[in-house]
Amino acid sequence: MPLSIHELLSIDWLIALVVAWLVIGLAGLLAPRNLSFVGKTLYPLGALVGLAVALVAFHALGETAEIAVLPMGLPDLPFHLRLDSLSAIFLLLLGAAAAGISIYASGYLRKGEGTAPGLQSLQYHIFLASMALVLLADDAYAFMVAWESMALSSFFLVTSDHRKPDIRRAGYLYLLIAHIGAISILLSFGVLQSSAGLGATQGAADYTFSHMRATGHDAFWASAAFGLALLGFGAKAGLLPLHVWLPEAHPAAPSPVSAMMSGVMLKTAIYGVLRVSFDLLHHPLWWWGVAVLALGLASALFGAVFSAVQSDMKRLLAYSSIENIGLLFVGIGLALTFQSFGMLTLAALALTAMLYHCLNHAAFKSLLFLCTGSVLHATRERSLGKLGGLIHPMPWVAWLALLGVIASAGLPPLNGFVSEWLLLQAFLFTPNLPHSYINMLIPVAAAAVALTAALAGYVMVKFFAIVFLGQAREESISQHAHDAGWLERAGLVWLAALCVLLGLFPVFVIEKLDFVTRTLLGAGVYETAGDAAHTQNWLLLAPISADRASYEPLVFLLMITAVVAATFFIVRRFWHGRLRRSAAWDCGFPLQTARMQDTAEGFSQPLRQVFEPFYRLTRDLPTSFDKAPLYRVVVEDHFWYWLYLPVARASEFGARMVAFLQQGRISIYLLYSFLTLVVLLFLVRG
Amino acid sequence: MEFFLVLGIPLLGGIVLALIGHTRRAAEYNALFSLLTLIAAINLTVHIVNHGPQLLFQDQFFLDPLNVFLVALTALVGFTTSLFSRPYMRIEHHHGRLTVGRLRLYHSMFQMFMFTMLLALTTNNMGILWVAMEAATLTTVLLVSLYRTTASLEAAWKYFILCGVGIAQALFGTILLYFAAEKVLGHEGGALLWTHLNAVKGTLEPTVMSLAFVFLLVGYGTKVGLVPLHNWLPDAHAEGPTPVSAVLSGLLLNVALYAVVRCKVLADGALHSNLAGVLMMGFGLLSVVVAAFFLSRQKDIKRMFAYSSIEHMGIVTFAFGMGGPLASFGGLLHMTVHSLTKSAIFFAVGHATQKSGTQLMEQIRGLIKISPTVGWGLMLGTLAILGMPPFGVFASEFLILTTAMKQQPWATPFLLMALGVAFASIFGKVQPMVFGESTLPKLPHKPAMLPVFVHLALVLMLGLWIPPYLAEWYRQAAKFIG
Amino acid sequence: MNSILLQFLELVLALALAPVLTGWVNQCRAWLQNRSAPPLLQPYYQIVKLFEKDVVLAHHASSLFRSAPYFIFAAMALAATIVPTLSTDLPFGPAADAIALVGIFALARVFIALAGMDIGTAFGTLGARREMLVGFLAEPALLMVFFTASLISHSTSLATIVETLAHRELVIYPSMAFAGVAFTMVSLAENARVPVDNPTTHLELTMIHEAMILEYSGRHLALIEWAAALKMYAYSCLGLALFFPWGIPEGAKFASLAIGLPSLLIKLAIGGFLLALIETLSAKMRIFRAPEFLGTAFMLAVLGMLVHLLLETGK
Amino acid sequence: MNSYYGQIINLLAAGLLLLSFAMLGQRRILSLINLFMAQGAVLCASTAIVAFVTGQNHLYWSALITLLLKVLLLPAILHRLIRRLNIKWDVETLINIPTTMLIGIVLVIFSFNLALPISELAGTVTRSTLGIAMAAVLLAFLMMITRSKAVPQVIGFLSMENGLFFAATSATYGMPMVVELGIALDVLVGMVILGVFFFQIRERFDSLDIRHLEQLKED
Repeated sequence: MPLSIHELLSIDWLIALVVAWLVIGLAGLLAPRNLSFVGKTLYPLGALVGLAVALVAFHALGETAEIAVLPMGLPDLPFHLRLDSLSAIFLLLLGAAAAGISIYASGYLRKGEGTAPGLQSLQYHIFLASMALVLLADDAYAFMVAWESMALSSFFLVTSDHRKPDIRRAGYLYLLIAHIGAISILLSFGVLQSSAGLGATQGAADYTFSHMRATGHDAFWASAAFGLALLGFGAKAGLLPLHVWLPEAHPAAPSPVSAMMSGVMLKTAIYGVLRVSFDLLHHPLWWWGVAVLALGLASALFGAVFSAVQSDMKRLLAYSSIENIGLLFVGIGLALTFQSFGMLTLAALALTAMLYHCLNHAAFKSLLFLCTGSVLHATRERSLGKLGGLIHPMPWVAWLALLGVIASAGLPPLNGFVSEWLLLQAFLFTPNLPHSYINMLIPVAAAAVALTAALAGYVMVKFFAIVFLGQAREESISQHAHDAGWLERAGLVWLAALCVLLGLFPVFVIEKLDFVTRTLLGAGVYETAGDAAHTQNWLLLAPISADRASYEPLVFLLMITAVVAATFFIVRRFWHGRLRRSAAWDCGFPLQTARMQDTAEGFSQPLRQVFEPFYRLTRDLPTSFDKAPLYRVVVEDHFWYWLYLPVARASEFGARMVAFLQQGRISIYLLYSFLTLVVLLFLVRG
Repeated sequence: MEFFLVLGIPLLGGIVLALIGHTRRAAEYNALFSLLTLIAAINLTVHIVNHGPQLLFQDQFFLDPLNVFLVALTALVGFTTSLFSRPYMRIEHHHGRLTVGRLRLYHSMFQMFMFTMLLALTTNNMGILWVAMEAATLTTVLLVSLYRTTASLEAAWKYFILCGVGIAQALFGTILLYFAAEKVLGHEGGALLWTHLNAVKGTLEPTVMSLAFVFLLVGYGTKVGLVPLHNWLPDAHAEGPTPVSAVLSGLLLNVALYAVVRCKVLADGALHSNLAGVLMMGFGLLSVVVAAFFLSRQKDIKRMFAYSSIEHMGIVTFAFGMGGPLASFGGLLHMTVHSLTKSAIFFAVGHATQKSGTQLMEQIRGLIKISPTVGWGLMLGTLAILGMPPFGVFASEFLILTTAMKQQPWATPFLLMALGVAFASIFGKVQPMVFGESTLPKLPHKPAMLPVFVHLALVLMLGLWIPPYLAEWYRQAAKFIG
Repeated sequence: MNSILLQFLELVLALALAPVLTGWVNQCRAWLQNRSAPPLLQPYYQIVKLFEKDVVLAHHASSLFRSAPYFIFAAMALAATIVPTLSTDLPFGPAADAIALVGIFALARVFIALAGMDIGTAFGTLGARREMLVGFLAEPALLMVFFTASLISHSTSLATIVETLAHRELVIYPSMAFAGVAFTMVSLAENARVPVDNPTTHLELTMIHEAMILEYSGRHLALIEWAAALKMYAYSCLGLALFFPWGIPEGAKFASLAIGLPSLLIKLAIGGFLLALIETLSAKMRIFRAPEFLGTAFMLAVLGMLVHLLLETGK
Repeated sequence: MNSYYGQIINLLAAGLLLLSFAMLGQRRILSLINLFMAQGAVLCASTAIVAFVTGQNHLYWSALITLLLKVLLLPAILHRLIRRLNIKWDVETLINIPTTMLIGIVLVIFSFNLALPISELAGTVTRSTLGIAMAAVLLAFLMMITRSKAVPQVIGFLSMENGLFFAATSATYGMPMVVELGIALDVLVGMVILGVFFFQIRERFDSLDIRHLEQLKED
C-alpha cells in the first residue's frame, strides 16, 4: 500500500516531537542550576510537546500503520519505527499524562532538592522521549534501547535525592529488577527472531517486528517467548512476585516522577505484553490466558490488601498501582483466553476494558501522586500518622484529590467505574467457554475482582480521609500548609478533567479503542453495539446489546446533580439555611486532642485482622508498666522472605563457594591449570 | 611503510624512554609516542581499508579485518592511557609511592608492552605470536610489582608463574601445530604462518590438531583469564598501578583472545567438528558464571572490575565459540566496547582511589560531591559495562544473547543468572560510592577525565550507530571466524 | 411520555414510602417485642422536626461535611429510581444496570464514611472504619448476587432480569436460593440492622451507622435519615424484584398500576414484617464477627454462581 | 643408519624422562640445579644428533643456544642466586615424594597414550619422543605444583621449557629459527626478571618460601 505524504505525517511529527523532548532536556544542561529557566521555560515547553504528542497520536488512531526508519542502530538494523493504533493509544496516554505532569512539575520544582534542576530536567525529558520510543519501536534492538533508557533515566530520577540511603536502596532494587526483566525480554526477542538457527543465513534484519510477526513458532517456543516476555514485562509492571521494587521506588521519587512512573511507565509494560502476545505471537494458547489471569488476580488482591495497611501515603498509592496493574493483567488474561477459543468479540470486550483502564489509571493515579506531591511540599511529611485536616489549608488539592479518589475507587460516574464495569461485563459472558474448568474458575475470578474493587474503596477512603479530613495530627503540619500554586493546580485540573471526561463519555472512548482491538484481534465491540449506540443515543454505553447491559454516565450525573440541586433548593426554600458553630461532641471527655484521632494503622486494623495470613506482621505491644509506652507494628511482604531473601542467600552461597577457587596458594592455582589440561586432553582423546 | 611505523614507534619509544624515562617530561614523551603510534595505526587502518588485506615482509606479517581494527583499538587505548597516566603517575610520585627510577621503568615498559601487543596482533607467524605474548607478560610483570609492596610482589609473582606456565602450554600447542603442519606444508614452507595454515587447514591431521588446540586454548586461555585459569588476573589488576590495570584489562586480554580465535579458526577447519566451539562455549560460560559470583564479595574496587573483565571475556569467548556471523559480530563488538569501557572505568577508578587514598570500596563515598566528573564517569562507565543501553556493550550483548537463545538455548538461563548477579553486585557497590554524602574535601587537582569521556562517547556511539566501514570490518572478520 | 411520568411517579413514591417503610418496621418490631408502637408516620415527624432545627456544626467541619448529605440523599434517590417497582420500562433504566446500582450504593457509602471522618473525632472515624469494613465484603457479595441473576437472565440490566425471572415457568433455581440467603444477609448489614448493627443503639462501642453521623444535626441529619430510609426501601424493592418479581408490570401503562401498586405495598409490608422478625429473633454480634458473617454471605453468593454453572447451564 | 641414531635419540629421551623423575623426587636445591643442568645437556645432545641426522643446520644453532643458556648460563645464575640468597637447605614438598612419584607414573602412561596415535603418524625417526616430551612437560608441571619454595618452582618451570624444547627439536626437527631465537630471548629475559624478583621477594619477606605469597585471596 503506497503511503501518501499526508499519511506519513503523523509518525514524522512524532519523531520530531521526541527529538524536541530531547532538545528541551539537553537545554537544561545550559543552565543546570537556573531554577526559573528550567522550571518556567523548559517544563512548560515539555508539557506543550506532550500535548502535541497526544494530538498527533489521537489523529493517528485508526489510520493505516505508518513506518519510519532512522539512520542509527546496528548495521543492517537501523531503528525501525512504526505507528499503529496500539502505539497510538499508548502515545495518547503518554502525551496527555505528560502534559499535565510537566506543567505540574514546572510549578513543583524547588531549590536544593537533590539533583540540579537542569540535570533533572534532562533525565525527565529523556524519560519521556524513551517512553515514546518504546511505543514506536518496531524492531527488537530499538525497543530494547528505548526500554533500558527508560529504566535508566527513571532510575536517576528516582534517586534524585541520593543523599538518603533508603532512596539509594530503592533505586538499586528498582534498576536491578528492571535490568533482569530487560534481559528476559531480550531473550524473548531472541526466541521470536526469525532466523532458523545454526547454519541458516542470518542477518540483523531478522530482528524487526514485521519479521517476527511473519514467523511461526511451535507451541513450545511460542510459550517460551511468551513466558519470558511476561516475566520481563511483569517485572516492569510490578506483577507478582516481581513487585517489590514498586512500593520502594515510587515513594522515593519526586512526586511528578512517581506520577509518571505509575501513570505511564507501568503502561509501557502493558503495551509490551500486548505487543508480544497479540501482535507478534498472535496465536495464544488457552493456558497463557489462564496463567495471566491468575497472576493478575493475585497481584490485584495482593496490591489491594497491602495498600490498605500502609501508613505512608505514597506507598499506599504504589500498592494501589500494583492492584490496578493486576486488574489490567486480568483483562489481558481474559482476552487471551477468549482469543484462544476463537471468541473474538468477547476478547475485544475484555481488551477494551483493559485499555480503558489503562487510560483511567494513568489519569487518576497521576492525579493522586501529584496531590501527594503538593501535600509533601506543604507539610514535608509523607507519613499518614502525622497528616490530617488538609482540606482547610489546601482546598484545591483536596477537592481535586477527591475526584481522583472517587475515580480510583471505581465509583460512578467517574472513569474508574467504566472500566471496572466493562471488565465485569467481560466476565459475565464467559460461561460459553468450551473448557469446563475455566468456566468454573471464571466466577471465582469475578468474585475476586469485585472484592478487589471494594477493597480499593476502603483504601481510597483511608487515603483521602486521613490526609485531608479530620484535624492535623501534628501541630506543625497545619502551620506551614498552603495550597498548590497555579501551575501545579493547572496540572491537577488537567488530570482531574481527564478523569471526569473519560468517565462521562465512554462511548466516544470505546469508539477510539475499537481501532486498537481491531488491529490486534480483528474484532471490536463498538460495531456490535453500534445499532444501540447509533440509533438510540450516543450516550448509552452498551457493549453487546442494550438488553444485556447498559450504562449512561451522563444521565447518571445529571440525575444526581438535579436531585442535589432540587433538594438544596427545596430545603432552603421551605425551611432555612441557619447554622451554628460549636465544638464537636467530646463524649464528656474535655481533654481531647487531635492526636487522639484514629490513625492510619487504626483505620486499617480490621483489615489487618481479616487478611492476617497475607501479611508478615511484627508487633511490639507495650505493657501497662512501660514508662514510655510504644506501640509498633511492622507489616512486611511474605514474598521478600519467600523469594528474594532465599535468592540473595543462594547467590551469597554461590559467592562463598567460588571464593574457594581463589585461596591464594599458587600451587593450587597451578593444580587448576594442570587438571584443566588433563581433563581436556582426556575429553579430546576420549 | 605504514606498517613498520606502527611497530617501530613503540619499540623506539621503549628504548628512548628507557634512557630518558626519568626526566621531568617523560610522561609527555610517553604520550607523544603513543600519539604517534595512534596516528600510524590510523594511517595503517586507512591503508588497509583502501587496499584490502596485506601480507608483508615475506608473509611474516599479515593484516586483515580481524586484526587491523584491534591494532587501531590497541593504539587508541594505549594513547588515552598514556594521557591518563600523565597526571596519575605524577601524583603517585608526589605521594612518594614511586621513585624516579621506577617511573623510567614504567614509561619504558609501557611502550614495550604496546610494541609486544602490536606485534602479537600483526604477526602472521604463530611462533612469533607466542613470543610476543610471552614478551607481553614479561614487560608487564615488572609493572605489576611497580610499587614493591608485599601485595604487589605477590601479585606479580603469581602473574609471572601462572602466565608463564600457561603460555608454556601454548608453546607446546604451537609445536604440535607445527608438527601437524609440517606434514602438509613442508619444513620451511612457512609451516607456522597462519595464512598458509589457513589455506590448508582442511588437510591438517585432526588428532594432532585437537591436542594442539587444547594446549593452545589452555595456554592463551590463561592470559584471557578464563575460569579456572584466571587466578592471576584479579591480583595483577588490583595491585598494579591503575594505568597498567587499564591496559591489562583493555588490551592484553583482547590480544590473548585474539590468539585463541586464530587458533580456533584453524582447529575448526581441521577437525570438521564443533569441538573447538564447544570448548570455548564451555570455558566462556563457566567464566561468566563464576566471575559473576566472585563479584559480590569484593571489597577492592579494582579487583572487582578485574573479575568483571573475566566475566566479559567469558561472554566474548562464549560468542566466538557459538560462531555464526551474528555471534562473532557480537563478540568482536564486545571486545571493542569492553576494552574501551573497562579502561575508562579504570581511569575513573584511578582518580577515585587516588583521592580517597584507598581501594576499599567501603571507604569511597559520595564521589559525585568530591568531583562530579569522576563520579559521573564512574557511574556511566559502570552502567555501560553492565550492559545498559544506549551504550555499545548492550548492543553486543543483545546480539550474543539473542543468538544464544536461538542456537544454544540451554546456556541462556546461566547467562541470565550471571548477568543478574553481576548487575546486583557491581551496581550495588558502585552506587553508594558515587552517590550519597562524602566528608572528603574536593579534589585539589583536576582529574584527567578527557580519556574517560572520549571512551564513553565512543561506546555510546557504538551503541547507537556503528560506522559503516567499521561494521564492514566486523562483518568480514566475523565471516573469517565462522 | 407515559414512561417518563411513571418514572417520576416511582421517584415520588420512593421518597414518600421510604420513611413509612421504616416506620412500619419499627412498629412491627415494637409489636413483636410487646412494646407499644410508635405511629407509622413517626419517621416523617422526625424528619420535619430536624429540618426545622438549626444546624450545629463542629468548628473544623469542612465543606465536604456540609455537602455530603445532599450527595448521599441524591445517590439513594437515584438508586430507588432505578430499581423497577412499578414498571420495567423506565427511561432511567438503561442509565444504570445492576453493577452501576452497586456503584451507587458504594458512592453513598464512601461519602458518608468521608463525612464521618471529617470532624476528626474518634467516633466518626470508628464508625467510618466499621462501615467500610462492612462495605468491602457486602459490596462484592451483592454484586455476586446480581451476577447469579444475570447469568440466569443473560443480562445485567435490572429490567431484563425482572422480566426474565417473572416469566419463568415455575422452575426452582437452586442458585437463586443461595443468592437469596446471601442477599438477605447483605441487606441486613448494609441497612445497619441487627445482627451487624443496631439502628436504635447509641452505645458508642457498638455503633456503626450512628457513630458516623454523630456530628450531624438539623437539615443535614434529616437528609441522612431520609437517605437511610430510602436505602432500605431500595434494598427491599431490589429483593422483591429479584426474588419475588411477580406483579411488577411490564411496559409503561398506567392501567397496570392497578395491580402493580397494591402488590408492591403488600410485598413491602410482608418484607418489613419479616425484617422486624429477624431483628427480634437475632442478637447483635461482636463487630469482629461481622466479617465472618459477611464473608459467609459472599461465599454463598459465589456458591450460587457456581451452582448455577454446575446444575443449570447443562439443561 | 637412521634407526641407529633414532635409538640414540630415544635413549636420550628416556634419559630426559628419568631426569624429570629425579627432579620430581629431589629434595635438595643444589641437586635440583645439577639435575636441571644434566637435563639441559641431554637436550643439547639430542638436538645436535637430530641436526646431524636430518641435516637441518639451524638445529646446530639451537643446540648451541641450549648449551649456552640451559647448561651454562641458567645454572650459573641459579647457583649464584642461591649463594647470594643463602638458601641451600632442603626443599619441602607439599605432597610426600612417593605419592608424587606415583602420580608421575600415571602421568607418563597418560601422555604416552595421548601421543601414541600421533607418534604413528610421525615421519621422523623419533616417533616416540613426542610422548616423552609431553610426559616431561607434565612432570615438570607436577613438580611446580608440589614445591612450596620459589627456586624449585622456577627450576620446574625451566624444566618444563626443556620438555617443550625437546618436543620442538626431536619431534618436529626444530621450529623456524626466528621462533627459536625469540623463545630463547624470552627465557633469558624471564630468568633475569625472576632474579630481580627473588631479590625483591627476599627483601620483603626475608624468605623465598612462597607460602608468604598467599595473602591475596578471597575470604
